[in-house]
Amino acid sequence: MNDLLQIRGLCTEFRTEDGLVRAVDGVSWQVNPGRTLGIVGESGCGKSVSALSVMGLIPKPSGEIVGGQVWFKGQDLLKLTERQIREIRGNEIAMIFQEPMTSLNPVFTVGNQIVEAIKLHQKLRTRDAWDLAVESLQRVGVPSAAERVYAYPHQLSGGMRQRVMIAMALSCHPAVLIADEPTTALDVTIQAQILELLRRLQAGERMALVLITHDLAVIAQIAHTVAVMYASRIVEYTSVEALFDQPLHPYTQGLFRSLPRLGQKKRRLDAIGGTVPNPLAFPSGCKFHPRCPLGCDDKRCQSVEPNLRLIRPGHVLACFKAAGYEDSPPCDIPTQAPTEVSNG
Amino acid sequence: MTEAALTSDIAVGKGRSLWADAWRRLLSRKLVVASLIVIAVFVMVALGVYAGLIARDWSEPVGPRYQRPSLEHGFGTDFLGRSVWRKTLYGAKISLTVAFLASLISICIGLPLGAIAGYFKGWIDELIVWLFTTVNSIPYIILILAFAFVLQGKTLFGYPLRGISVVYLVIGLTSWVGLCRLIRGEVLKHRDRDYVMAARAYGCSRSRIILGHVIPNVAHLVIINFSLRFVSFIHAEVILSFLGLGVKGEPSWGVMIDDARQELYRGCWWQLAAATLAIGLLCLALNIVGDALRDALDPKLRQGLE
Amino acid sequence: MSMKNPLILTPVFLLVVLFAGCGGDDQDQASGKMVRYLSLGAKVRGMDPMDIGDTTSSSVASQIFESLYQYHYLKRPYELIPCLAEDFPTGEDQLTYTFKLRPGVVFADDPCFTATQGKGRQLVAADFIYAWKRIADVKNISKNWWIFEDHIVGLDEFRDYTGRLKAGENVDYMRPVEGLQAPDDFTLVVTLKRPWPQILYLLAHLPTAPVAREAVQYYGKSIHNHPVGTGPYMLKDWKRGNKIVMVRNPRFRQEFYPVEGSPGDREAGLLEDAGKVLPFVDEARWQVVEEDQPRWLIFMRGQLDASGIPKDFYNRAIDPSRQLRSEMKDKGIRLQIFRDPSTYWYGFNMEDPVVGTNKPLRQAMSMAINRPEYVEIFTNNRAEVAQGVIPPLFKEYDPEVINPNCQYNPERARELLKEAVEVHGGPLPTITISTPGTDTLSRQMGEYVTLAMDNIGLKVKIDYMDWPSFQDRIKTKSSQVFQMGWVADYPDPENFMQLFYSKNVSPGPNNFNYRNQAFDTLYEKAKAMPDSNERRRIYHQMENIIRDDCPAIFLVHGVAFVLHYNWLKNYKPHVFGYGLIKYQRIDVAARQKSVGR
Amino acid sequence: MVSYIIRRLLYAIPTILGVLLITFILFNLIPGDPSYDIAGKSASAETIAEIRRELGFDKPRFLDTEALSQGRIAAAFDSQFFNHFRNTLTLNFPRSLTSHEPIWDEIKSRAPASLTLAAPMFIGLIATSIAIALVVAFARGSWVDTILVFICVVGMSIPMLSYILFGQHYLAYELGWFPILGYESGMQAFKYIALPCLLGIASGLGSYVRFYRTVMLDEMRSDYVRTAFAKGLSSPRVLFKHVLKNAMIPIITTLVLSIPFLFLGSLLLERFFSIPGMGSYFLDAFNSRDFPVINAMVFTTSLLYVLGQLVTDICYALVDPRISLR
Repeated sequence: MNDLLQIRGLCTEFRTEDGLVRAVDGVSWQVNPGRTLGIVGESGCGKSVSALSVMGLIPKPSGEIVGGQVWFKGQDLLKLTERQIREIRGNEIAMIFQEPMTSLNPVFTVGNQIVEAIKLHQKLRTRDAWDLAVESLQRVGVPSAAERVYAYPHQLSGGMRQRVMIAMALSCHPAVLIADEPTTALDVTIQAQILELLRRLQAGERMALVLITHDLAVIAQIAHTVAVMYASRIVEYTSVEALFDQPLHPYTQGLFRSLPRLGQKKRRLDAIGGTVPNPLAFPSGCKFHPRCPLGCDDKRCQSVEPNLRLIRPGHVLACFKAAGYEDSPPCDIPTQAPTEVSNG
Repeated sequence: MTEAALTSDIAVGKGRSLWADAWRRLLSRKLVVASLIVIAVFVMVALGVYAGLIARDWSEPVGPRYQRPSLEHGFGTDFLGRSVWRKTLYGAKISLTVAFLASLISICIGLPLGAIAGYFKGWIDELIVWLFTTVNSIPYIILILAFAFVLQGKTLFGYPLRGISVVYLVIGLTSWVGLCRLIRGEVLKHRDRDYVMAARAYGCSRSRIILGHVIPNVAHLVIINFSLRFVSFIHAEVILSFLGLGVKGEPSWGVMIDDARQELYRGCWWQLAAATLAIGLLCLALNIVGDALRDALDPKLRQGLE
Repeated sequence: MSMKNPLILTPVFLLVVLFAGCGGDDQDQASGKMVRYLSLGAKVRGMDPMDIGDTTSSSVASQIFESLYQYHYLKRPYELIPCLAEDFPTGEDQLTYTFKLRPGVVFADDPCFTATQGKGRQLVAADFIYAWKRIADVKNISKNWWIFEDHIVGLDEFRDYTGRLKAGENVDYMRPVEGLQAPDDFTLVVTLKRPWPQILYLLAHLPTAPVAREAVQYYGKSIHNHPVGTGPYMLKDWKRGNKIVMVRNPRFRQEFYPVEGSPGDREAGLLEDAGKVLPFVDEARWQVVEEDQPRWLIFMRGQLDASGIPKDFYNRAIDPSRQLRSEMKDKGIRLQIFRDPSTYWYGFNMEDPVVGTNKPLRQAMSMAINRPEYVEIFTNNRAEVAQGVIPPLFKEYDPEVINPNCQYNPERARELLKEAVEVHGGPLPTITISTPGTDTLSRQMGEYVTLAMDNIGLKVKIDYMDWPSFQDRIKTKSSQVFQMGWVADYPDPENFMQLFYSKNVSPGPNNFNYRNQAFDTLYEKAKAMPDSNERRRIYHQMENIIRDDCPAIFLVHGVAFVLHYNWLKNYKPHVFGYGLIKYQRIDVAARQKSVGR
Repeated sequence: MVSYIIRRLLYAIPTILGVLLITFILFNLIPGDPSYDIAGKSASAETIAEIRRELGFDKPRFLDTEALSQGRIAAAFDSQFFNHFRNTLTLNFPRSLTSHEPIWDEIKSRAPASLTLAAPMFIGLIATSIAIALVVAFARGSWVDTILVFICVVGMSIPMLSYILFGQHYLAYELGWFPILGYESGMQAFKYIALPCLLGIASGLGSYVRFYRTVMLDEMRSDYVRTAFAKGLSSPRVLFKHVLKNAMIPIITTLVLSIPFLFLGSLLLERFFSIPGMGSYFLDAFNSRDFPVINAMVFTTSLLYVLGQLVTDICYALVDPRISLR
């Protein structure tokens, strides 16, 4: 296990009033320094839960990780004690969230909140910690950071707040940053700025980045590899080029079709038919089959769930209909990435 | 992040209405169903008393005075040899009537005032806010006593006020403030939402917007408020009875506790136990249902994770 | 800014620490000081005799103020003896009374006596005249004008004069009143308009106590907080709603414990202190306790010397044979049972078109109530069934008489009810009974009466009212049936008979609005007569008229049970007198042994 | 800050005028003439008339139209309504009808006793319930939570009277841990208020814990809590620093709202433990229709309430940076 962060066969379940929900079902992915993994999928497909499972932030007692491993720097995070995992959380693996409006505590100054994170993981005097906080704010491009440290979250704009979140996450120079829909709640122009910022910081620090989004455009801008999730599982996992070049899974194809493209004259965009399945009653077989444009009448699709197979180098897929699927070996992580394009 | 958010996502995903969904979720919890059954039983008893089917003969002595609970006398007998069990059943009528009518009065005042204040803003709002701030600054108990004294022996539309009618009028007339404040705040939030804008844009009258659009959207707050306030109304009846301003001539739980206060030293505990048990059971059930309702209906808790 | 975990819990710990080690008694170990501990069940409104109309205030203020006469502490039937007067009055006819004052009586020291640097001056006859004029003064809104009304020559005119004064004008207390003269400092001559045999009883009444003009002028409107009297005690501390402390008046005149008493008093140890100088107790402390439970608990802990028995603690104290339970006896508690000069009834408003004209109805209602059961439920047998209005305590009470209307007889009542329907000329409407009080006991009594009337087939409705509303209802003659009681002010049945005299109808004390020519004639005749067998006969005639006419459902006469610890010596309950602490003595050693203080 | 306070004070003026209006209307509607009670059992008509004159009942209710038509403006306003306003606003309360004691003096002498009881009770109640609510919120969903919530609801269902009767009998009398009743001012007071205080806390705990638990749970669902955990903070730290400070905002707003509860609670406690406070004074006054006292009590408590609200607003602004003091 030489990878920085690798999760294998992760299963996370939630007990609800309506029954047991398996939010993450046998998900595996990995990410290495300087690399960006994009996880893409519709709402409720389990992409955030897989990230939260890594952080050990699944709400207890209703949520529980029932299987799998999370390997980080050679140790399984799931086997650590709460105290040990706190050492890693925020220090070596940091996370930022979707809602910059509410993710900061409204009653403390932003400086206070950054300093809290710094002092938690580094033995620093308060004064130095504050200096560091100002520095990290400067690093994420907050203008007049020396004054802004004393501001309360409500005094900042959305973009600024997300920058503060990023500064807070990066203040301890983590090895992995998990960004859960970091730009969804922002204006398009701000979105671009934030993505650019993330890319710059990642490249500068050789940090591993896990970016969770439902937006393929964001993926295109920043990710190296992409995992497509549907209904608690990964259905396709490959490099960004391969995916954009030739998406293989009908769901991924559907996602691309629903994307507006420049210069393309089309009367209307295609939406994927049907709705996201209810996790309490997933369809049998391939969970996508009721919405699949290729073959909802196929007996096998209806009864057997396809597992991930290495359909070609660096490209894993779970779909019976894909050419060559039958002959490919089972594989959950694309071991060999065919091309490495630098994100210069 | 939370289980509630998660499941609500799931449920909404199934495309049910808020109310149907809430109802279904209530029924899916055993404890809540048990509580609903308890409440239903209390309501049935109260209706039975009204219909003259249950505890009609509560005032007849059934045996010697101060009999301990036994197979023969159930919860024992009181100082006139009347059955404590029948009195307890009869008490359900008083307590539920008081709580229900008091809630109704407080909703009738609080909901329209709150909605109007929140929707119109301006001087109407100022006036209503002034009214409820003023009422609110007089300590509740003083207000309740003053109202009870004022109403005692008066007539309303030719109907003489005494006993139970005073109790629910007093509680209703003094407890609308909280609801009014809550509704006003919520309506203030709603009045600038898109759907109200839209209604305004295609020319709905203001009364139609308030009645047809805003109020249905805040109605769940009334239900939650009602279920949680019910308990305090029952308690208010107990306190009024202690202060001699409560129900007279009919047994209520407050009256029974008032009786028991003095009987305890005879070793006569069963009247207190019966009334406290009845209150406790109903309160517990209402609390559970109230909490569940809030979880199910309050959109504040339904903000999703993703 | 942030709250830390331990910080939140600090107040809780603080409370616990502060409370730890508390408990037990703080009462001073009383360096041999003899302290009498009493409780107050209601609020003491004030200690200005003129303004005192309630028993609670009387029981406290009577330790400070004295009147011309007082009741003999031990003798029964109750008997008057001189107090501030030297002897009984002299006078040739029944219209003029000459009182000689006891010499050497001084007011207690008080800063109001500015001329003598706070040293109390001698009591003179003019002080009585001044005090009584204060009662007459309309501006003072005295509750006690009924005592003197239409009795003393010239005093009613004085009252009219004060009523004519405009706001801001001062009442001239030097204005002479013909019937109140003080030929010298120690002689008081009172002239009456007509004979008034009860006068001496009323001159034993607290409101007629003399008041120092210096005090009234010095304290002005706060006089009710600063009682300056001639009695054995002085006010030391008074925290309203909390406690009252009185100490011995060092300048109290010489008074001695009675040397003779009623039969049995010597055996009861009540004459051990015969002839000794009064008072014994150095300090009297009243603790305000409004609820039954705490009062009972502090008595049981020995923090009160004596106590009544709250209704619901009765079974804990008294066994079924009306004896004190042995565990109570073991604690050194003793029981005294005595009769109250009280009668309780449901009165009919005789001006009401339904009940006023329907004697069978009134009789039926009277017979519907099972009085022995009523006595048992509501008083634990601490009352006697009434046959009429005069309580057994009075010598005018006739134990031979059995009033058929007061016997429980539901069959007869049902028959009478049929008659009543005929008299009424149709089915009877629901009868409304007004009850003064919204408390538990009133409600329970209401439930009982409803049940009893239901039993004979009569529908009644109880109208629970607070006391002011009830008064309003009664005084405006707008009630139908009302629940009431009367406690005599002095041992003369005239006090009860006036309640049925036609000239006293509401808003006077005749709340029945009862009018009977024969009764009135007898009343007027008896009113002017001194006590005699002849008068007693007339009273019997009057009572028979009332029994027959049934203007009220007579229920019960009170019987009081009082408990006291054996360290409280010379304790003999008295139903008319109030200033009794001076006779009582505490065996401090015995108390200390018993409760450790 | 100063201008903020002044502005808040100005807001209070219409409220106070409203209280005056409501009290006047209420007391003019209350049936039963106190004159009869004051006059005693054998009152004469002129005594009643004198009492009514002293109470000002003989004056016109709102406006002396006769005087107005004659052009005597000052006399025209000599009515029950305007006298009520003038006297109350200037705290120029008359004397009590029953005790003839100046009301203001009596309020001043009784307020310390009430405060001595209510203040520790209130602080203790708030502190204890916040502490328990934090524990419950921390253990949410576990059996500890379930049991504590159940106990809270049971505790809420038991009437206060039962707590008092039980506490006084067993803790004070049987076990002798506390004095049965009484009150002394000064440090001695602590000994006497201990038991009523504890009983007040015990009886109020259920509803408070339940409420605070809800507040805390609402807060724990917030995004910033997730952020705090993601930083690697421990649960207690998140609870005590982040959640608590945010929860203080709704808690502070309810503090003033619960003062009426305190008043009610003290009413019974003062009565049973013979504490000479405002509650027992008020109850006495109500039972004897002592209008001047009731009026003065309503007005002063409302005044205190308005002041309390002002303090709340300031605290609110101190805790929540989103509210500006300007």
